[in-house]
Amino acid sequence: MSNRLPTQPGEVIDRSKSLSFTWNGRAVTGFEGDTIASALAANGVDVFGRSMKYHRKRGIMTADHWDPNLFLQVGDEPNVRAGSRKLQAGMVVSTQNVWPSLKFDLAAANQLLGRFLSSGFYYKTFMRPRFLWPLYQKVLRKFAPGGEIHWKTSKHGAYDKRYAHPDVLVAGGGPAGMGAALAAADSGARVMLVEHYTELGGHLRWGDDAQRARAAELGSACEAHPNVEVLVDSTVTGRYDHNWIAVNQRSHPIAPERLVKARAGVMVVAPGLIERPYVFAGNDTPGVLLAGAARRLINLYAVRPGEKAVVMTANEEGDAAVADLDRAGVEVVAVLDARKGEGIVSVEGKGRVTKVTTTDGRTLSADTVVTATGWTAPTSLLNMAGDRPIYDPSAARYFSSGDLPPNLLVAGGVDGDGSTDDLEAHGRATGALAANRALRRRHDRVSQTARANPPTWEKPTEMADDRTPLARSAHPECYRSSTHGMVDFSEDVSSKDLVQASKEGFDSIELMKRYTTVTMGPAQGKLETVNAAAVLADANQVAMADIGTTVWRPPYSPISLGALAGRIHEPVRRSALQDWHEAHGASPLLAGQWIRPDHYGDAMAEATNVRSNVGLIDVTPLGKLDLRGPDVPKLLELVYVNKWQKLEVGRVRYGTMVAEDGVVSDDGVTGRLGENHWLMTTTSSGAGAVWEMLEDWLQTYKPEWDVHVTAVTGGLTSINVAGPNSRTLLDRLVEDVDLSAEAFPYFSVRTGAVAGVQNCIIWRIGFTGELSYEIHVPSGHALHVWEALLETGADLGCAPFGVEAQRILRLEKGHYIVGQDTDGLSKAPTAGLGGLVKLDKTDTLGLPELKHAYERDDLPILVGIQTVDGTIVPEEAAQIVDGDSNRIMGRITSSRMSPTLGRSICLGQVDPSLSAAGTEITVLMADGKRIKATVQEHHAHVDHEGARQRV
Amino acid sequence: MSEITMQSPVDVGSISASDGSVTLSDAYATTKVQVRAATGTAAAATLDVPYGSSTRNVDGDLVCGTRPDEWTIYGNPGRSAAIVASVPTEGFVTVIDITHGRAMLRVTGSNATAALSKICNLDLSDELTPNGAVFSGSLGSVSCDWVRADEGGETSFLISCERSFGKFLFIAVADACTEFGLSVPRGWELHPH
Amino acid sequence: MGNRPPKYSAGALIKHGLTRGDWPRMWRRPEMRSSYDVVIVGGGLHGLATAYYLAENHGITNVAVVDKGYIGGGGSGRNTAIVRSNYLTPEGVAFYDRGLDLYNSMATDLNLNVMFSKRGHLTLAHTDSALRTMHWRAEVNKLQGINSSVIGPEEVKEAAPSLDISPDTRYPILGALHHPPGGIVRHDAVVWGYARGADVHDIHILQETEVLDIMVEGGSGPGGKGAGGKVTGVKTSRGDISAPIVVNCTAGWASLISNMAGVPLPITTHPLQAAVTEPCKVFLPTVVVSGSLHVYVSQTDRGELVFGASVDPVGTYRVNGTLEFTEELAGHVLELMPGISKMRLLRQWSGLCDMTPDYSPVMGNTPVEGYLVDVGWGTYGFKAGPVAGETMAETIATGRNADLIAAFGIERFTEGDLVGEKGAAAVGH
Amino acid sequence: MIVVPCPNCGPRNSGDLRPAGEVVSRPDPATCSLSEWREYLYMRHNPADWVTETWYCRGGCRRYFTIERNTATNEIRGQEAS
Repeated sequence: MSNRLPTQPGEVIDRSKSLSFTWNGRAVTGFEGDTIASALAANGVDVFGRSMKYHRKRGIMTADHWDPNLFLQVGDEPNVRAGSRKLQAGMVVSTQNVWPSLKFDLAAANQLLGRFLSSGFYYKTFMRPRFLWPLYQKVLRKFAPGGEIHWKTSKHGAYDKRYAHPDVLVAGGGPAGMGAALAAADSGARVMLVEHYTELGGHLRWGDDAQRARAAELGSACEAHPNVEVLVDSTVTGRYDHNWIAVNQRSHPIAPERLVKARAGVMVVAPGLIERPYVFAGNDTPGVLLAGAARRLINLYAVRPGEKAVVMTANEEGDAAVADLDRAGVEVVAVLDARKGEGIVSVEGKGRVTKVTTTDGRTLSADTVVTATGWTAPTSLLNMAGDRPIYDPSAARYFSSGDLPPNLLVAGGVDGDGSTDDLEAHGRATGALAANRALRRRHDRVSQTARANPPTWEKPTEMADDRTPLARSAHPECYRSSTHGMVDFSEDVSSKDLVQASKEGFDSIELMKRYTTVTMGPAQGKLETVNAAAVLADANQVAMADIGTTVWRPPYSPISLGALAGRIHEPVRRSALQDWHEAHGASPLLAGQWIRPDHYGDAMAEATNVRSNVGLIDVTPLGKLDLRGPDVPKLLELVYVNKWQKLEVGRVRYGTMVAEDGVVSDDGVTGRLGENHWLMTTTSSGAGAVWEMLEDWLQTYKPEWDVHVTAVTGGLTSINVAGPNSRTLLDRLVEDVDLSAEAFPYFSVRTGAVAGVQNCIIWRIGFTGELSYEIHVPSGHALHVWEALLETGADLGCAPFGVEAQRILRLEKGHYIVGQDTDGLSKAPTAGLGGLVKLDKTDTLGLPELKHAYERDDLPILVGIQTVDGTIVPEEAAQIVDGDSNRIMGRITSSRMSPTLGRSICLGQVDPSLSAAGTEITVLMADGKRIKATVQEHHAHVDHEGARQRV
Repeated sequence: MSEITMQSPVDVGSISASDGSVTLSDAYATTKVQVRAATGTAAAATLDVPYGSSTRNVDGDLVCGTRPDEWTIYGNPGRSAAIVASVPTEGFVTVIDITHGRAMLRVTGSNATAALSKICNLDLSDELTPNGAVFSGSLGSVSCDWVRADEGGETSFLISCERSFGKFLFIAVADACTEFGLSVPRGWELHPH
Repeated sequence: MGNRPPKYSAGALIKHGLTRGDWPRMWRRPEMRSSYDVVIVGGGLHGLATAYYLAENHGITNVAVVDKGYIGGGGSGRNTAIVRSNYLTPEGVAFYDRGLDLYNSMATDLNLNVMFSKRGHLTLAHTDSALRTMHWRAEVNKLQGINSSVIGPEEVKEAAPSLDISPDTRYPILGALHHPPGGIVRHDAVVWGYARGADVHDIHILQETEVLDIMVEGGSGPGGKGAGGKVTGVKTSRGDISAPIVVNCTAGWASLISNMAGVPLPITTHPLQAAVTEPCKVFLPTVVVSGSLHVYVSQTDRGELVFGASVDPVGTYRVNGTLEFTEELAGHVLELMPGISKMRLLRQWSGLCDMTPDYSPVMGNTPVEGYLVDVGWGTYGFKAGPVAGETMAETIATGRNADLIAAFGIERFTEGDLVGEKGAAAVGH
Repeated sequence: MIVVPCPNCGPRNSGDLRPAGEVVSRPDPATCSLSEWREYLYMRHNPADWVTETWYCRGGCRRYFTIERNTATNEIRGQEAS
């Protein structure tokens, strides 16, 4: 049967556009402008779902965004608010939380058990036998409420974000909000007006002709104003410190949801009021709905909510509902005026209300019950700024304490009551004040911002807050009837549960919330908080004002993970040669932010080629810092453990850094290119931190030092040319630099042209343990040099090698890697830096810790390790233990099969008692086997005296 | 052996929205010279632009006050030597050609500000960021140096970042521009999967 | 003496259901005495557990637990309820493993179902260095008899099918440390269980009682406080209490309380944020943690996803949370599970963490006689609550730091060595 | 995302900067005792009140500077109330 009424004056549906969709598999139609719920109600649907715990049938209650009974699955989207989501053609809509079907739901059996399932019951049982608990739990998990998330097929999707910088952001597009927006905009402020629903107007939308007319006028004025940006179907989900404001913009053309991040000068909070349900036996029976719901259904969607209605009213909204019902042809069986102490005791009915019992003892037959018992002020955005609302018994609702930061102002219903004109006037006064504060702030901001020109306009003088507050109309305190009923509809928590919880000791609102889960459902207390507080006050025999409320946290209404993530920006850094690597079969390795070639097919072969011929590796990610100035040596002495004053021009030196706590933090080679010009290299991951650390010491500790630090990591593409043939190769391409061993010895640096590219920095070092040169090429020409090297070196066996081959080579050579062979607690002695560290300096980072460390004999020592059986490669992180015991004596930090030696090689940290060369140690393999290994004399497994690299 | 050319990290030239409301072009070849000089030095005196603003000098180069005691001079390709030579180096002054080290994009058009405001938290409105404004700020999670340098009366931003971030920066900016009708070249999508 | 409430059981439930009788209070609101043998500052999990074990294991019952608000209102009620014992250092492993034992038997010990869900704990590795750390932890764990091992992407997929294990993602899943005994617990219930257990022994739980000062005499610092001094009691918002022993169990507020005794701490207070989604039908069977993405996630029996991250970079006592937390969280969660972008964030909240330089607590006696600390719990205080209570009770009863907490003494920051948990830092949950 | 007033750039989102923590004075590493050093390394006042702290303007002018922030309210001295 159809509940669609003839055309209503304020209806928002377009009867010329009918939309077909499906409801639990059944084809149905609605009109454009319908919400999913109004379309279904028009089609005669009473029951939309089942409740969470007792699986009671549930129907329309508030017919708006907060309706706890209207959570539906739409396609692959769970928990869709059918009370506010606009209907679209082709929607596949279904009930949630029923099994096997809406009509026949097995779990409804829980209703019979109700009396045993009082809240918190699960804390009191299933303790033994212990082995059964996991089984109980499986069952519990089956009953989890909510819709289905289609994680197998859904994709992240085109969510989006943007920033905004409004002077005034108005939360709420009702009369007060629109008034505030217009007044602020007229004062010259840039305004963002955010309305939760799809049209401006607030409660005027379902009001009388005059109200709707005024809403339309104000609405078009806002749309037309050049200083106002209107966002409808959008919600201010959060207010964070310093007025950082989150707006969830739904149904944006390019995204299902878009997060707008606004730094607002002032926010005007004008959310209006949310109508509150009344607590009585059977108050969750389909057919029981709020006055606002009845009015919205009739006036906006032309849907008749029922046939015979009993109305309980304590305010104008209820009175207006009576008139609307009457006009819609609903028989109003009785009007119970709460202001005269009349009311509802209980309601009966299974799938729909059938009987109503009233306080004066009457039993009425009706299919619909409408209640208008008061309001909840959604003060969430104020709570987020630290405001704790205060209860006013005469008005029967909470109000702001007024303790708000100056960049937050309240307008409209949250502040008090009044006619449309009163609300608009209050909004306008608030908007003008907001604009004044915001423009003063903008003036400051412009004056303080380096990139901005000085403001060309006068800073407005501060305006006093002389707004006349809205009156607070008297309202009876109606929360609960003489019977017990539902308080939290989405959590299935009744007033009886709350009373019991209080008696059990959960007698503060926060404890009660945690124990009973009241207000923890999707409405987050918008409907339940005040009733819960009232029931608790009643149970504790205290005044409601002494109860307080739970703290409202963001978001104001739930926001999708997609919108919060938006477009995901996770930068990847690429060297100038990465395209070449990828074109030549490099397998990618993500190392920190960099993407690098791990190998080009066969790392072992690449390593062998370096030892026998010559190889090229792209080491651009090495941090590179250009240091200039007379005081660079002082800086280096401060941040490195070793000495630098005497390093000559043309020489390079290896250095290690420790932090102030003495822990090894970074290392690298630094060269002196000129009297006052140095190039420092750092680890790839440490580059940024080292740069900031140098700036810190220069700026805050030694501002008198003349040093300029410039990061040049990406500007210089670093190519390591390694292998016995490297000199021969470079001889063919390097101009005006004598590469002979005498002229260009180990640990030296020269500047010259390579393959015709000027200003290349070449230094001779040996991370791989081979004769090798590191060339730093201006990146725009890097590809040219790289290809030239390969071409020219073809006959010398020149081939690229990747990170893995380099790891093998450096391990053969015994070079440790900070962060792999050392860890978060490794002090200098552990790394075996004995010779390097100079303790006779007056100032170097971590000096007292360094001294302390070298006085000790109990620190672990990094040593070279070889297994007795060379075919076994211990896993990195394999533990070194004390014989057959489980006592940990150290661990393997690096291990590889060495192509050069044809056996496995390792570095490891061991207890000092095991650090002597030749000591036999026990390594516990991942498979549990214990194998023997021997501590080596040197870290280097190959050529420890460096003959190969010094040629 | 290949020619010695400037290889840009962003080799897609210039792309525009169908309605021309936003154009994104590679400006890597721009000469970029960084000067560090304490106040009181001759260099500081000649450059003479405060942090936050920029000016065209007689040679037509764009001189920017990039940071306190730090300037960046942008010139046409190949002007490096000339620009470096033009800076007096008495006192403690550092002059570095950072041309190779900085990827650079130009974003121009009536929707340039709106597009960039999707991925940059700074207020890019005319009042806070007037033509000539110089500043640093993150764009799509990449730290950038910016100049607002309008062209032919059209809003335009010159944006540079560390070279290795160049490709990602382009991808992020292009993605932000799609809302305004720019279509992203294949292989340059932000969310391929 | 003693308050003997009826035992909880299915039988009792049915009886109450039929008689519609009321359950008695789980804990009472006693009158404050003017002196106690022990005053525990902080009515959270650690404070209440300490009180419970003082009575249960050592017969010390003249004890007050004072809290400025309601019990469990701090970190105990704001954490993400994950328990595990797969730590990096031997001292860490031994300590947290005892903690896991206590959780295993807690429901029966406390006669309250804390809903321990032993669903396994995955710590994902996205880089080879992370994977190396996982191996390191696994090896140390094995030697300590902890069930923990490194598994590959395919096994990860089996354990949590909604994870994207394709290799071409920005943070590919190379493997994970799998810890089957790990899981989640109903955190509030643990607090209530210990409160009820302490109340049974007539221990006084004094809510809405704020400690304003700690009285110390003979100390070297100003006002006779500090090293060498001796505790005589506390001043509270409800009057003075004399007591020879005062224990600081105030987590994020630890510094403020400790300064009252003149004992500086190596602690900075940072918020740790968490968030929960609307419920959906259960699809995530295990706890998933990603260190490099600073995210951990599990799905409650009610179907909500519970998220956490690492602590905020900016130290503050504000607990109103930040937007960027939810943005980064969502971005990272969707990196791991691209299919759930349509789930909605329902609520975010924040708790205060007392961070130490070595990601390990500060426990036991201090330079002020009678003033003990159980602080520095950072982001792992929940899983440690029971064992911290047990060991602190032992320390109070015997006067010397319990063996299990020997490595966690405050003196390590002045002379000794820091604990090595930092090696496995990142997200410590 | 609070607003941090950079003396060079002007007001900026905290995310553009790096908080470097409470200001502590560094003892002379050549002469101080280990325990003095450890106090500098580890001990912090950590008040729920005004604290002088260092920030690094990473995304802007790359300068270190100090501000006074109230850790109980996140108010910053000299900046309009939050």
